[in-house]
Amino acid sequence: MDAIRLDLDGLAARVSDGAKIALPPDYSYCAMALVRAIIARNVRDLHLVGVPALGFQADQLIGAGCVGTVETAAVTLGEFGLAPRFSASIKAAGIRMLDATCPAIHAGLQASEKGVPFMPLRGVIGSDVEKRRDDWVIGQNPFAENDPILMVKAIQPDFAVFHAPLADRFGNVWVGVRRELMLMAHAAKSSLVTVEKIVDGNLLDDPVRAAGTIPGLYVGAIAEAEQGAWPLGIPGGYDADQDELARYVDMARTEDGFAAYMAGTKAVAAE
Amino acid sequence: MDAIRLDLDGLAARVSDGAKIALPPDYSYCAMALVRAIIARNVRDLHLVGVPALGFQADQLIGAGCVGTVETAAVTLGEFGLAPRFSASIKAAGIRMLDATCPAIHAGLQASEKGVPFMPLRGVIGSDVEKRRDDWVIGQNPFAENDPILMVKAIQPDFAVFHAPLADRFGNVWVGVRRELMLMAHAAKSSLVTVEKIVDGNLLDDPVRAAGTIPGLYVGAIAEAEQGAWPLGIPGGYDADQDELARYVDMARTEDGFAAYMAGTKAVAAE
Amino acid sequence: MTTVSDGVRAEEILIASIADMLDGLSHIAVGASSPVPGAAAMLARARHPDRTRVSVLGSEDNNFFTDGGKELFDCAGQGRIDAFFLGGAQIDGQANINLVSVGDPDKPKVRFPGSFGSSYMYFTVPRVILFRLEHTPRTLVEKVDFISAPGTSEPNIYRPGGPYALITDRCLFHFDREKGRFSLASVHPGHTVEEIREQTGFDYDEPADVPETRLPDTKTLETIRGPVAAQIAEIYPGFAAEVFGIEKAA
Amino acid sequence: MTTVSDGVRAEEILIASIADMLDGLSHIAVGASSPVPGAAAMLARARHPDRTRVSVLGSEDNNFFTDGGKELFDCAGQGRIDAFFLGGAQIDGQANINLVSVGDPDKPKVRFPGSFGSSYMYFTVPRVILFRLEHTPRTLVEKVDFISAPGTSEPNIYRPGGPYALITDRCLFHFDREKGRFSLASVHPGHTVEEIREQTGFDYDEPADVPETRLPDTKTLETIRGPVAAQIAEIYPGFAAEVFGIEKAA
Repeated sequence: MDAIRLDLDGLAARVSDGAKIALPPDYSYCAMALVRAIIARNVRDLHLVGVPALGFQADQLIGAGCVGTVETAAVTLGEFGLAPRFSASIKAAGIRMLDATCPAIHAGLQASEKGVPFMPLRGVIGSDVEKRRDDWVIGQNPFAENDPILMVKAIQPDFAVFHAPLADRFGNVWVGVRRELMLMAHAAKSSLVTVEKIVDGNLLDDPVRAAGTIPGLYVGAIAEAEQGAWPLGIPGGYDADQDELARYVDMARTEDGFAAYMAGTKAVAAE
Repeated sequence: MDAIRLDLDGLAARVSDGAKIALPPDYSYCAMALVRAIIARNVRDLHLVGVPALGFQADQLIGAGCVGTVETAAVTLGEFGLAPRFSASIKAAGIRMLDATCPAIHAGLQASEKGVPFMPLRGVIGSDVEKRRDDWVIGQNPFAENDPILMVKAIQPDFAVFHAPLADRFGNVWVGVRRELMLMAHAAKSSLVTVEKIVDGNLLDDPVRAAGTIPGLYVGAIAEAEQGAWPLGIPGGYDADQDELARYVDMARTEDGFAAYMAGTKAVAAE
Repeated sequence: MTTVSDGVRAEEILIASIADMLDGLSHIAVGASSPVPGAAAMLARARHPDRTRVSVLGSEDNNFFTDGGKELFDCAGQGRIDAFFLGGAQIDGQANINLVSVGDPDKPKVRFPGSFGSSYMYFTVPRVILFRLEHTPRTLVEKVDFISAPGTSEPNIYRPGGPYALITDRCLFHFDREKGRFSLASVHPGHTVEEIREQTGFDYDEPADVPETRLPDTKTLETIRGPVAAQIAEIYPGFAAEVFGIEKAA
Repeated sequence: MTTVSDGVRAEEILIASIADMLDGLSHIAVGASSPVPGAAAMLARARHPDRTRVSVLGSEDNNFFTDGGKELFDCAGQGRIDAFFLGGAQIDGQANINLVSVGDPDKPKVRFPGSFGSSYMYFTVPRVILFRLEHTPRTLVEKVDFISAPGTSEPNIYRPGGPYALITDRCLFHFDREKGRFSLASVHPGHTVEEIREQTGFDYDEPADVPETRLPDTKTLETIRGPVAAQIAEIYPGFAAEVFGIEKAA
């Protein structure tokens, strides 16, 4: 079955107000171009799920006022330090923050992947991360006496939103060892994916390539977006644009600077 | 770190009486040559875990008297029909049978993979499969009222035992889309793996190859065994030897015939 | 099975009848050793190539899973599989199925391979079609000796899936989940309502008028004998050779 | 940090001290942005190349995971990771760590990135070494404002892992899990016991004689400056350039 192929705006149009979207961390495959298209549509009240951490994508979505809730193990710009629009928004209590820990995010997605309402997870008990989550429960290991264990509620995103190096016309998407993207795709109701290149053959026909490929079954729509992760890089592809990222971090220190940056990037993208 | 490289007998020597070993189904990558080496050592009281079903490997191990317990969703020789030594043994109540269902086996292994004592699973409730398993519990979904759900106890094999097309000298093993082998390797305390060929480079250096590769961390020891799945085949490699499989099924109808078959195969292997 | 009427084979009637029950679904999964359901799924796909996916376990051309043995079951748990097929050494009037053993399970008279994924798929896949080519009182029993998967569950049990129909070499039953009973829906050409009653070990509902199972129309027959036969030959070469007289392509 | 004595840099003392705590372990995992612990892990591996594995998140040469972001945590849950490193914007005397915020978490004065995997790794990895280069009463506090991961747990809580030591730019503390307290183990060259007491916001045990942290021996220094520096340059080029004056290979 052929995939639904759209352009960036077409993909972005699928994300309605209030949608829960899962995003990968900066060192994975981030659909930055799609994030800019979502911002351009003035979407509101998104629930971001960091798998397991968030970076530039989240900072820009938050700065643009698109976000209502952030559920993640961390928001960081890595060597560029704290995420400025996230930090400002938290201090102003402008977003609802659901602090998590990496394996709890993975566990919540695995629960949805398996079609079960929760997933047990060791650790976490007694932390403020656990105490402040109304949607987690401390249960009992039924196979032992007096052995409390965390039950993480299933996380089912409306959309997994990510970038990848390669897709084929059937919507099969190659992600290689970045299997968190496959977990996101399995767990989400649907996936919106940008790729560097859409090829004509079937990626699943090559048994070596197939092992790192998400079947089109899970993919709602794809768009070709060359350099779609820019200014981030993609592992095994191009490097991050350090100057551009530094320029963002510098300008995003203020709300006005952030707006100017985004307007400029929009202008560049429209050229 | 270099892998521990042994010959078939060396690998087989690691499997001691009473060990719990996970085995893949016939259509995956089965270490038939290693199974023959285990049989030759007269190992006793093995606990076989079919991931999720068993075939020729189990029938031969059972016929040779190596098996105490069989935990699996099925034992079948596919188009060759019922497994003769398994059937005979069951009728004689010669083995302890733990009937399961495919996703419960996967769930039990996933629990060990995650280091949690159990995994929830939908379905199964009300079946005799569930009623006859003392090691499963029906619990409650903590996020709903009156929503019973099966809790499958973690399955931690002592060894995952399987074959694969390729390993490197670091013990990284390529299994492609046969990810149940990776799940087995993650869940087991250690993996004993035979491969068609051990190459010198590092399989993880190729990002396409890496996506289907089990890291050496999980692999206790490897042995090169060309045609190591024979008389079964390996997907993408050689086909099953239909004549040999038919010969087995025919001879294994009786205990004497089975013994004669195994003695002959041993003689062939020793040549 | 052989030609039953107008040059139509019994298998072709079954394939067409099953395909009608799969019409327009998004994703149909087929287990191992199921050539007739497999062909029916392919016929359904041929009718809606832009809407219907088929995955066949054990097929190279029709299996797109890349996350190991668990993916089929995860996929069902996610609600991404609309139809699946199950058989049974025994099937009873409450649609309980037995894939394990006859007699005391601890010392059975006959032991079958085992329950496979039935105990789970029967709960999670909305449209499970039971398929059994031996329709006798020995296979369609009043009460199965071992419940691999129950036909119905208490109302508090999470169960988006369950039995939808039972098709045999003699007839088609529908299953009413509310009543927990089969009802005779149609009798295949060459068989009779009386024969069905005699050859069925369980009680079932029977309307005053039971239609004959429809013969496939010309277009359907062309599709079955053309693209479907070619596709099925990849997975079940023996079946394709016997029924359609074609060989698997090299 | 600069040269402290005999041409040995402070970082080298830290690397050697940490490596001593990792000696002979099977698998040491290092999180992102941890050049000193990363180098220490590589030194430990250089000493036992046939026994010690190192995985460094974000490294291409030292990361063998192939099951996505969850594998590190699954691996820890399986008991396959022996040592890990955690930091903290705040660390308190019970070894609670705070990676989230200062002040009321709902309206914090300062917000940090978040807890990452700490809430889990602290429970599952037997030897967690806390690493904090700013040793002041602002960072080593009596009570953290937010517990990302608690230093100790009730006896009924499953916890094979936990804090083992805390190393700072001034000293090394050991952690006693029974008592739930740190004790001063050694003071780095150029620092004093009195200074430590003054700069530490929490109470801790202090033996009558506190030794000076040992300088790395010649062989250790050679290993650090040779193979370890070259390996660390792949992951932390800035650090390698600054401390060892070497550039990442192209």
